[in-house]
Amino acid sequence: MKSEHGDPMKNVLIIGGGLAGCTAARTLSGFDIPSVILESSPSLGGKVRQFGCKSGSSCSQCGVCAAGNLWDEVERDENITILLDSSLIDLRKEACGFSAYIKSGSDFIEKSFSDIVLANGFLDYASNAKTALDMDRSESILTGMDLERALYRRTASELFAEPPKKVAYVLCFGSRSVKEKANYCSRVCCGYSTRSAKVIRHYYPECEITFFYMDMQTTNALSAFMQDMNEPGIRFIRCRPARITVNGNDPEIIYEDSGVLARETFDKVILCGGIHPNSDNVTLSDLTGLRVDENGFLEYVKPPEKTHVYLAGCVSGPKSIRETVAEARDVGLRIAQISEQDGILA
Amino acid sequence: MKIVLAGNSVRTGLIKSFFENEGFEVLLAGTPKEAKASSDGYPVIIVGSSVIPGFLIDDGYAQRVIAGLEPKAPAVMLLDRETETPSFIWDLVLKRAVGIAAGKRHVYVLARSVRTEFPGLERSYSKARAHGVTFIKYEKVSVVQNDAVSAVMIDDGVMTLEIETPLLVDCAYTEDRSVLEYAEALRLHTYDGGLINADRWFLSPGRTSRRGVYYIDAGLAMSAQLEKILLSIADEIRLMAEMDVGPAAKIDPRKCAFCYTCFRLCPHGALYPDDSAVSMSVRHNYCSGCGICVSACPANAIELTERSEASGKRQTDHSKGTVAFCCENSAAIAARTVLPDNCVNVIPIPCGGSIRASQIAAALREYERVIVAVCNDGACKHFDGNKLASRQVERIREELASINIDPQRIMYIQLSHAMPNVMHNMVDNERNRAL
Amino acid sequence: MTDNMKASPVTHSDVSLEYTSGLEREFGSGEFVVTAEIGPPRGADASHVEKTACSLRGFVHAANVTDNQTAIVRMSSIAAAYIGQTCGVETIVQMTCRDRNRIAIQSDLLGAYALGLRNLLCLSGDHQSFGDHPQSKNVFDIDSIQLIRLAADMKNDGVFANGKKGKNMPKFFIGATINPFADPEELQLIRLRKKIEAGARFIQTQAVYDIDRFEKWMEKVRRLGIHKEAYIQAGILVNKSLRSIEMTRKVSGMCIPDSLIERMRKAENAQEEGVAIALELIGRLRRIEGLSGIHIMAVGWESIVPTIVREAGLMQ
Amino acid sequence: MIVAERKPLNDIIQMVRPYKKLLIAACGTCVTVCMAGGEKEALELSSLLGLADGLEDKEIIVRTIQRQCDREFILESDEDIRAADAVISMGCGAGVQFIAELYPSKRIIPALNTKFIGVNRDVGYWTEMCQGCGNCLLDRTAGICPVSRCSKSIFNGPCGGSSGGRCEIDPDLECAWQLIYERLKVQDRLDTLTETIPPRDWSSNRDGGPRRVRKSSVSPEVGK
Repeated sequence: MKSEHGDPMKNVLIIGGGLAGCTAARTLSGFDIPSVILESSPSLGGKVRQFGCKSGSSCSQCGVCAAGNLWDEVERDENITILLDSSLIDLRKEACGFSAYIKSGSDFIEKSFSDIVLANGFLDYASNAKTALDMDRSESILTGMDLERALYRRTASELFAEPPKKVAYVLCFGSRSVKEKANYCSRVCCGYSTRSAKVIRHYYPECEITFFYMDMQTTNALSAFMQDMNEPGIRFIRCRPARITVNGNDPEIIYEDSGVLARETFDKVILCGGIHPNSDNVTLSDLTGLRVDENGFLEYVKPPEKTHVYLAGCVSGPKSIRETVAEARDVGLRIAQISEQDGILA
Repeated sequence: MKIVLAGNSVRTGLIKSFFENEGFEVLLAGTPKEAKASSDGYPVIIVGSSVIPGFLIDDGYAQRVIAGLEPKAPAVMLLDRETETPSFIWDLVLKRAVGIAAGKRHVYVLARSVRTEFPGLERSYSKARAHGVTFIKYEKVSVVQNDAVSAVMIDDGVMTLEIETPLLVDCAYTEDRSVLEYAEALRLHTYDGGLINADRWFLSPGRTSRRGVYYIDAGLAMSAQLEKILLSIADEIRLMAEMDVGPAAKIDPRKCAFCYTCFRLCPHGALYPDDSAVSMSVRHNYCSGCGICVSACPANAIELTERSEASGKRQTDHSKGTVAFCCENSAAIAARTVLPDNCVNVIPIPCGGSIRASQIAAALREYERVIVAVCNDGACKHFDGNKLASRQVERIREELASINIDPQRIMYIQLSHAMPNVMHNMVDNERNRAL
Repeated sequence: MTDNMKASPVTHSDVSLEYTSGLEREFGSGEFVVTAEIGPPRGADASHVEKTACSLRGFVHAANVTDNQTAIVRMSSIAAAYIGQTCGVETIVQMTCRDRNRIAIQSDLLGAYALGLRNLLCLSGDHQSFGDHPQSKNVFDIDSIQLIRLAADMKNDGVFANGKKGKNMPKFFIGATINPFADPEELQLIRLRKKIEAGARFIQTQAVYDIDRFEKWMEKVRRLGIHKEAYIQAGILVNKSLRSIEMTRKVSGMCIPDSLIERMRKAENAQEEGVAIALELIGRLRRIEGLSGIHIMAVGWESIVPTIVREAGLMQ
Repeated sequence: MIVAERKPLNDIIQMVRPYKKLLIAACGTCVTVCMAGGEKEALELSSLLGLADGLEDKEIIVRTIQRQCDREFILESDEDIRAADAVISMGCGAGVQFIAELYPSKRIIPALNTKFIGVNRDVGYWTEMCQGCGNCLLDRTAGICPVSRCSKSIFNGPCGGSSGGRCEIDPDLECAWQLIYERLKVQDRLDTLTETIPPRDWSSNRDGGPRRVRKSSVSPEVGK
């Protein structure tokens, strides 16, 4: 999206090369506003680039396709400079804008920017918890991200190496619990668990699927989708599993079902949930003056137009792909629309 | 710049003044027919007016109702009665519950399941709990209404409870279904039985399946939110006006036989019979360059202005045994990620629907095998492009079979960029077949 | 059998122009008129017609001779009707509009009358796609109502279709068909009236299986006074097997109650059951006011007609 | 408009086999609208012919004649027609014959089967409405033509075979007389059905021999 009223003064630093950062960068580029993306990992795309397609017999509108071409567009866009393996060391407020000290690989760069967008995404609690429970060797315990990679690598005939007969989804794993310091709902797991369940049933129609859930967060659009869920072979048990253990290769879940303690083995257990704040949120808050809320996510103190520091994506709390893209595009629009004087919305 | 406000919601006036001081000239269209007529030239904003119980929205009214109750009587707020109460209504309920509880009154919130999907909903929960609001998840509920007091019987699957209350708030909201007439008049695509802006491609509030047509449910959005959505629509309209829209259809008037096929098949309603012209005309800000009209036009009178070089010209490269017409929204991206360059000549197309039988037939003269790779059902950005493609493939297969050429030389696959290996093993087993 | 039944064989030489239709006299005398059908052979063997005609003699007042029924090529209706007449059975020529334009139709009517044939049943004719030459071009220059009018104009005004006077013009006793069960009923009754206004004097209905519906229809006919302007015969189709009654049911516009299908399905001897059903129907039809007779259609089973007539106590 | 349908591919292939240089002449009006012989179908036919075995060496070019029923449009492609060994005309029957008439020594091959004068019911679907009988009676039948839409073209229908509003020969085919009856009923003109329509004057139809229309105000007697 090229338009001619680009503003030579504007130059934006974007922390995080995931869906939010790239969308913001592309929107800014539409207004000929250059941006620099700092990506801590060696490759662009963050988590969403690894997400798999959740289309069973037909598309379940999960939103992954919104980012289909984004990565190529960013890599080909000369308005966007991508610095991989790099992070922000220090940031100083200048008369107009900021000067940032960036560690990129082994060398250090000092650059000035007019605005900053924090888009460093989230921490996947389940992946860490899996290592904590030393289950990462086991093939049959999957985190949300493992499931997404399996969906991504699937072929026309095969989703898992061997067809599972019993799959369990453990929802709110690492959310809505004071113990894991996450007293909030991660909001996306009900969506991707039910959608991926339909894909599993598409590949393996006889596979039995059980959901351990607290409250299904299905938006109205999804509730039409939920009707497909009450077919034989799909079970919903409203409880949080007491313990998940791995004996031999089959994971076992101990749970309480209407007053009775039950133990059941499954071929695959998928731990869904746990969008936790990114570890560098605290440092970013110190550098930019934004506040860390009670759950560890960042939030505005003063309106971003004043401070020229914007938030996009899960840095400010769990968001779906759709909301992340909308917010990132909104941030890009607002940076571009601000007139030069002093940040009053044009 | 002119825009059109369609629909007659009580808040149309408020929205009209918002756009007026954003510098737009606002026309009003009270009926779907007027909206259709005016949609030729100007962006249209459909204003829906779903109805939320006044008790939840109007603070003044709520205060008056609460004041009228005798002090100690509990208040009951009932959700999920017929349909699932959406999360933004939960936000209103919780704020109102806190307001009532502050007046030292016991409040029950009854629901089938707790919704936590709205931004900041957890905060409202903890606040409500702090004020002593009781949440009960029920399986069955029945209400007996007798003049001032109503008795609510709740069964949560384990035990039953009866509450007498002078204030029973049914928090159901009625959706504005009249909007669907506008959707039909303006040829919008509706999703999941009636939602017209759950469009995942444009991913911003207010957009519909057609560029230049927006939708606001003024009944739902609270003032702060409403302004935010109106703002993003205003930006969008300004942006669209000055932005060049990328590839768009161009019609050669000499060839156009005015047969309306393109008008009927265009998923975005971008073609209209401009009476001054001799042929069908294209509304550039609505056309999204999908090419469905190019394939459908029996007079071969339509082309896309400039195919962005990213999609590449058609390089005929005989060394490769296979050519793959790939939808640029799915298969072309998948091909780039998984197919090494040497085995398939990938030709990106804007949408499966733009593939023409003559292209497939011509390709068969140069290649051993032709793949048509399009999006999954329901994922097509242009709604039925993938189905149009499958019909073209079917037809060509019949023609080939009649002159005893193996119809299986044409393959039709559906995938998305996020399942690229479907492309990979399609090519593999084709390659082993070639060995 | 009354003596006038033993009609002496009528050849063209022993017939004068003044000789009128015996069938019309029977109807006029208030007899409960019984007619049947002779299906001409799919070849040129006259004896086949003679055999069928002789077997019917004395059991029916007259016999229709079908005209390429279901658009399947058979001996011409006029030739077969003449052969039948020479065997002493009064015959009814059937004329459809499918195969001949108005010139051929008029010349055939002159020929038929000259041969002594006096009864004419005018039909539209089945579409050629049903028959054994679906590729053939159809004619339909005129339709059944226009054909009735054409024959009536010849009889009453002695004119050809072009309105010009002719000499010694035929005076046929003209008949037409109607399907009491076809919809829309209002339109079908309008057409029946048009047929009678065009000149039809006797009406043969589609096969009747659903007596209650037929009685309601006859009630409407009586209210319109049609039964006073033309003699109405109820059609009776005798089925000899379950397959035959199921095939009949598929004919467009046919209405057969399920109970009858079930009876044929359960019957050990389907032929006897078929005859029993026909006799029951005839029994109830005879009591309907305004009905002047029945027309027995024993398609491909002409030999059963005598038994049915005898058992039903007809032709006494 | 005139509605036509392309002949089966094999029939066309047998006809063009003996010729090397082929011109496919599309027609830009009626047969384009009914998706039978427009430029798109011509290009498609050209690439399909190229695939057929035994036709690889053909030189096929495609031209679109705006209207094959007007001499000037045909003559615009005069060189190409002369250069070709045979012309495959994708026009309706009139187009094929007019090119043949203008180039009597050239082999002109019809690619379409012309069907009827009809209307477009849906994208890609047309139905017969008129066969040009030359003596229109639509005022008497509420705008529904029994000549072209009744299988037996009868004028005092319906025949005994109509049931459930459908024609006996094809359950998908609506009985024209049922439609006439319903529409006249809506217009409260059922009485028109009581008058018997007399036998038709078919001389204005094809039966009267090939017909000509001359507008005397502009067309002098002389010349065809």
